[in-house]
Amino acid sequence: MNIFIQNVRSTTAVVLMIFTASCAKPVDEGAGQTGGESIAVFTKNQTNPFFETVRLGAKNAAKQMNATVIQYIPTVQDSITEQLSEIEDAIIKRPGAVVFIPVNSRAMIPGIEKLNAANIPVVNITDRVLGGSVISFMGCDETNMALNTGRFLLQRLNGRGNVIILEGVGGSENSSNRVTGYRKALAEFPNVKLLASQPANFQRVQALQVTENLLQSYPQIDGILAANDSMALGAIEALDAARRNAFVVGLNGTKEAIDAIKAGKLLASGDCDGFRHGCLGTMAAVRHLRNLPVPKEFIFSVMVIDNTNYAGLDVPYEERMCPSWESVVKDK
Amino acid sequence: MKVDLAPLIEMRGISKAFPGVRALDDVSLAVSAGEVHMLVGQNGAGKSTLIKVLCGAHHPDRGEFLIDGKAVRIHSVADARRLGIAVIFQEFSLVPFLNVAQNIFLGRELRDRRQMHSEAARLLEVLGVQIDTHTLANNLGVAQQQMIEIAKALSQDARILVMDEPTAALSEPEIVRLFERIRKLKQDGIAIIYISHRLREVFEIGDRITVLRDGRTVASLNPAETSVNELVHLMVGREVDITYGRHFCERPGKTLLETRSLTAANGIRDANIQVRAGEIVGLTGLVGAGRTELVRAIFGADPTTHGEVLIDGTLLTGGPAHSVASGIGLVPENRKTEGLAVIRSVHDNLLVAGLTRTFPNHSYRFRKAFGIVADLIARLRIATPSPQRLARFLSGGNQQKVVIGKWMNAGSRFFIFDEPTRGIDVGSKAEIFSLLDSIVAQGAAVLMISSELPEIVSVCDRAYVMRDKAIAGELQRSQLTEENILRLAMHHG
Amino acid sequence: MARSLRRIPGIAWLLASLVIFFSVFGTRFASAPNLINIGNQSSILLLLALPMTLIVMTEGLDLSMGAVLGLSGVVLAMLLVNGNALPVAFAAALGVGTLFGIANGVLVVALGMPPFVATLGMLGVAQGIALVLTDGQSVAGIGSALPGIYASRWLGIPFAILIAAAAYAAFHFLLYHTRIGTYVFAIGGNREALILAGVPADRYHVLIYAIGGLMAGAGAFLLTGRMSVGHPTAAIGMEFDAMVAVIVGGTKLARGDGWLPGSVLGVMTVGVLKNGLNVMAVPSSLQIASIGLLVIVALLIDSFRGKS
Amino acid sequence: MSSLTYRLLGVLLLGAVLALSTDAFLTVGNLLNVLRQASLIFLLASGLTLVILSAGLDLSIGANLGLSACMAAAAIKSTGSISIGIAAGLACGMTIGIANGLLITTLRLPPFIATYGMLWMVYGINYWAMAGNTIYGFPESFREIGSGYLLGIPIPVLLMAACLIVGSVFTRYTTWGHEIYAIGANPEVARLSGIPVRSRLIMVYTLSGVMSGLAGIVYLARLNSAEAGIGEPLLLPAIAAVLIGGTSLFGGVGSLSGALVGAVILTLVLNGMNLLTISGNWQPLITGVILLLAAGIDTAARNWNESRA
Repeated sequence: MNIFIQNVRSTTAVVLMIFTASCAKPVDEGAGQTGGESIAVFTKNQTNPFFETVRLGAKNAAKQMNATVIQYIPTVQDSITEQLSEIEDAIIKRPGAVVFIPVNSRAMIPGIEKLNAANIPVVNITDRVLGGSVISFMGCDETNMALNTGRFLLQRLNGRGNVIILEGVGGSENSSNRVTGYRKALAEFPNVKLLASQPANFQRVQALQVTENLLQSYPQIDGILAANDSMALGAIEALDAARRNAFVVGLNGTKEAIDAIKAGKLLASGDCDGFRHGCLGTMAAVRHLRNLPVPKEFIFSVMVIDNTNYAGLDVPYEERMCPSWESVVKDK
Repeated sequence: MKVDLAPLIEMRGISKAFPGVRALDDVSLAVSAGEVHMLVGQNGAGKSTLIKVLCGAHHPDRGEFLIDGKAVRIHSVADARRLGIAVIFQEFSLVPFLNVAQNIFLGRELRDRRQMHSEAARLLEVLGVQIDTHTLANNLGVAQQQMIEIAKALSQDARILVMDEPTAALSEPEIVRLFERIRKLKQDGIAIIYISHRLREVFEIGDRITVLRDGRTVASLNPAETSVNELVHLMVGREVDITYGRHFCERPGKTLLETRSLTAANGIRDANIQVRAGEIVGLTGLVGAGRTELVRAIFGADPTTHGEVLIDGTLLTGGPAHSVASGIGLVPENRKTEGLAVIRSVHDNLLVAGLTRTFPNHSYRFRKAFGIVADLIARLRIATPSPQRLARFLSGGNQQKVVIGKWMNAGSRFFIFDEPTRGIDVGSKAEIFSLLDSIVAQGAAVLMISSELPEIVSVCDRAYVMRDKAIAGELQRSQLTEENILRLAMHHG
Repeated sequence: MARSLRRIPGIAWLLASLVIFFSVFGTRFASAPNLINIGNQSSILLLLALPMTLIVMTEGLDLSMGAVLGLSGVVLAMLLVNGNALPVAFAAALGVGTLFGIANGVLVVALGMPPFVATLGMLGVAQGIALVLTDGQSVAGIGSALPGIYASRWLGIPFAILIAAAAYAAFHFLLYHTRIGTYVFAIGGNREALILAGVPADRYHVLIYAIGGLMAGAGAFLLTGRMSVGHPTAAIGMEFDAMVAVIVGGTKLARGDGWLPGSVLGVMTVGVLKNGLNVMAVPSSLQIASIGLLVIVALLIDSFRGKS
Repeated sequence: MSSLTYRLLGVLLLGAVLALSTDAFLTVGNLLNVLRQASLIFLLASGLTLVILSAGLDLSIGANLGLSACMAAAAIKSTGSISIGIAAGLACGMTIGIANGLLITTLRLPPFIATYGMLWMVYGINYWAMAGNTIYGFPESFREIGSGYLLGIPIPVLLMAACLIVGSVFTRYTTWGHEIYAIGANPEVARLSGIPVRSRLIMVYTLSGVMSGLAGIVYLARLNSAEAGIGEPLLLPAIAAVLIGGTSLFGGVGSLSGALVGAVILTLVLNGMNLLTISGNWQPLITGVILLLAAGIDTAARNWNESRA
């Protein structure tokens, strides 16, 4: 995978794009007409691979339905102020519709309201915005995702042993939902002891260090429940270095996680598939513009990826294709 | 006219101690209206402290102030001002990015700006300087800044005016004008306390002289009844020969420095000078004539646009690094900002210029370093408790010696001294000059800038006089008199 | 001021050429609503950049502004949630900000700590308190009063822009028409002189940092209104943007050599760049790179002008 | 009492508190663990120390670490050769360092701005190059650099020790080191004393870049993966480590051992908070207070010396 070369090309393309932007693309007012709709896709950052899969899904869906996507990503990751500004800037460009992942489910309400005021339809995916009006929310129940994944690990422990939880950024909705899910799972297994629940901010290096430290204070750790895959993989590095063993689970089902599962290092990763979020979200947006029905709310099925079922997902995202709308949306 | 009323201001039994030092010990001073009272003494004698106490910047431990015979309390600069005490400080107290008017009225801003500017303009008029009051202090020359300082003090309509080395940065004509102004102030009944290292001035405008030594008043004399030698004796506490008599260099050696029509970005035009081994060559002229600029160009500190500098026959290129490597040493005027790093130790400062020469293979060997430093401290008689002492705690004279030592260690053969005795007391001056003497005696050469013509005349073998950033002329030993220098330095017609 | 004329170009040319470039190549960049966007988005940064200019002029800097803004915002929101009146909550926010400003000032002026260290430490303190108070959660339910005010307009001009304009006017007057301003130049340019002029320089020096904190509190008012929640880390990093705006604006870190209008240009340039690149839908990664480029180019222009 | 002694006392104090509050702390395993965690920060901080000694600043070290790690990763992946990967990482760090040096000396930009601009540019490049991807999975022999042991001591710790020794020798026992101190204390004096200031500054920023590159490689080896954003969280800790270590931002005063002490203190805080399971929300507060204490002690000590002089 020689990313560098490949991107030199893609970027020269982008640069050219900037300078040819002068011949401004036809202003696409969206609704009614079929084809050429422009969809603005908002994601949280460019560091977390999950959002890259969302963006790829969106691109893929748009290609299928011959619409165009414009990606909006804060330059400072998860920056509230920047995402607000980007909404304002997007409104100027008047995209046909917006596919939106909020960096913060409350602070982004004014943003959604701005979009409403500008009559730009919004499909809210992945994390729910707790206000404003959207044509559809398509995400997954993160608590549920964590619950199932946690359950899976605890069953492997035969309901007994010591575990630790690696939390994400203190107070972020994702983190708290996922941790809640894990704790629910633990509640079902009274004989499993929760030794510690420490934040590692969704970051690999911090997960590594936190795990190293906890390994020092607890001679026996049987399971590690990480609130995302990066942290899970960090924890695994710590275990390897300390020559210790424990079951580790993460969340998001990233490519790297799947490889780790294949290699037998990671026990499982709970997933509701960012790629599908991107696909379906974009499809919903386009369908809405084409006056096709769109569910007010759609919750993706959660899948716990382990060494028995990763096969289907083990393809590079570049090669994956969006599932057809019907194939997914019917089974709800 | 001599005035003999009750003193306008009187300081009685002032004592001030800083941790470790007794700066002032029972000092008394009385100045009557219309009197110019000269305050002399070596650096560290307590002059500046006395001033700081008088203007309220320091609080005395003991002692009292009387004005018009009435006891007054001076607890803050504001108090002093209210009592009509104004000070012209030695180190400039101008703010670079405020304009002339704002600087003159700093701390006493007037409501109406226009009035502030017209006031300022009037004050400058009186001093006979034409400066637009809207110019930023940043764009003023040293002499102009000094004039602003004076205007600042006068603007306070003070009854007591303190001048700390007011002429340090001025050239002859400006000094003349300042003295006229001072005589005028005397007639207005202002009491003036005047600090100076220039004994000539002491006798020229002094009505009374008080000598401080080690924080004590050692004498208060009438100029008519004393002599330069007596004064110096009182100041130093030992006999010092202030004519710096040196056996001048009969037959100089080969040419060490030569500039060929040197022209530089800093304004120097077509300068040709030569300095030969064994010579002390003076470089003088009015302030702003371009003396410092010339030596900076020679040293490569400022880029040259045309012409060349040869040291010992080899062409200089590549800035200070190359100059130092080929044996030039620059002892700059601004010791504390260009001469030595005040936050570093004497040890480090002495070695900094000679590092690569002392340790050719780049490995710093402490034993060798200690040896060299100890030797330099001894040879130069640098007064410091330890080589590790930070340079900023040394007296001006000793700091100057450190700078000189730095170049000795760097193996310099051609020394440039820019105002080597600026702000240095008489005792140390003599020492500095004997150092110069021993330097040239060992076959090196010296180019010395000085505004104090007596120094040039009594120390130098030859002298170049500058005017308008160019060499105005050269004076041989035989022609070297203050009159000749001034004739070349001044504008004709 | 003759010198401001000399100074204008560097950043102004850059701003002008960016505006021209985007107007030509970016669809609807030059539209009124978009220009209003830029104003809106720049207003909070300007509130920080103005006091930062004064602080930089005194050869200091304040790295804690962003964190303090965050903390003030959290306090503001919490008080509103607990049903306090807006004026009360706002006063408290200003109070918190000013308190930290004074703390910075005391550390720097009285204890003589390097500003970078002192304010970096205070950054940690402010951010820490904000996180502990909120457990990192955003503080919601502040009611509609504050967001309402933020959304309000006067003669079609949004509240934030009006505040920013008022703030600039106030600072311009403060710096160029009052003693305090004169003393700001003096503290950076020649502290000794100021003291010998009988002015309590330390008090004014602390005051300058206090003003910095105060403005962080004011910024919290706008930011909270904009987000309609308080958030502990929402403003982290803003202090760096403010520093950059000030320095590319032509204020030097030495000798009290400052120029207030330059800071406005600096803020606007950053705003125009980010907005324009968004309007042109330039990928985020290239936006990041171009911000870096902007900073360096802006200073290069000046340094070349300086040489000539 | 030198400023370093205060800090060592601080470390002991912190250690004592932790040792009393949890018996998990005072174990060889944990102490080595603390050192290994400190190593990453120290590698960054050591280069930065040189820069700050010369009265400069390098805000690009974090971004530099990120790009260098990704470069090394990409190189290893595409060539399969570890040595090429390491070379690529170091070269990348070095290039960025040189670029900083040139911006600051030749173009005379203030270090704060030049390196801040560089920070953004490096991030930008890294983000489009990585396009949200992660490069992971490296040969065991490479990962040894991060997670391996030699004579029972973690290899990163050995690396740290090596850098400390080499660096201290460089700063104390070579003329270059003394020249850097001289430049930091007063650049004009240094220039007028014939020190080639420009080339020394370029050297300093280059070294800082190389150290960031090295840190990037160690990071890569430890985490067995590289993403674009990894350097971001490391900048402020590195700066804090240098400052807590007593190196003065005004230049000319400080030492590498100080940076080590600083890094260890920061790591101890994190370690202790995990051992005592204190919420991570307290971390910035604690770090900030420690920084202020360290600086406070120095200024207090300095003022005291002044008054005695």
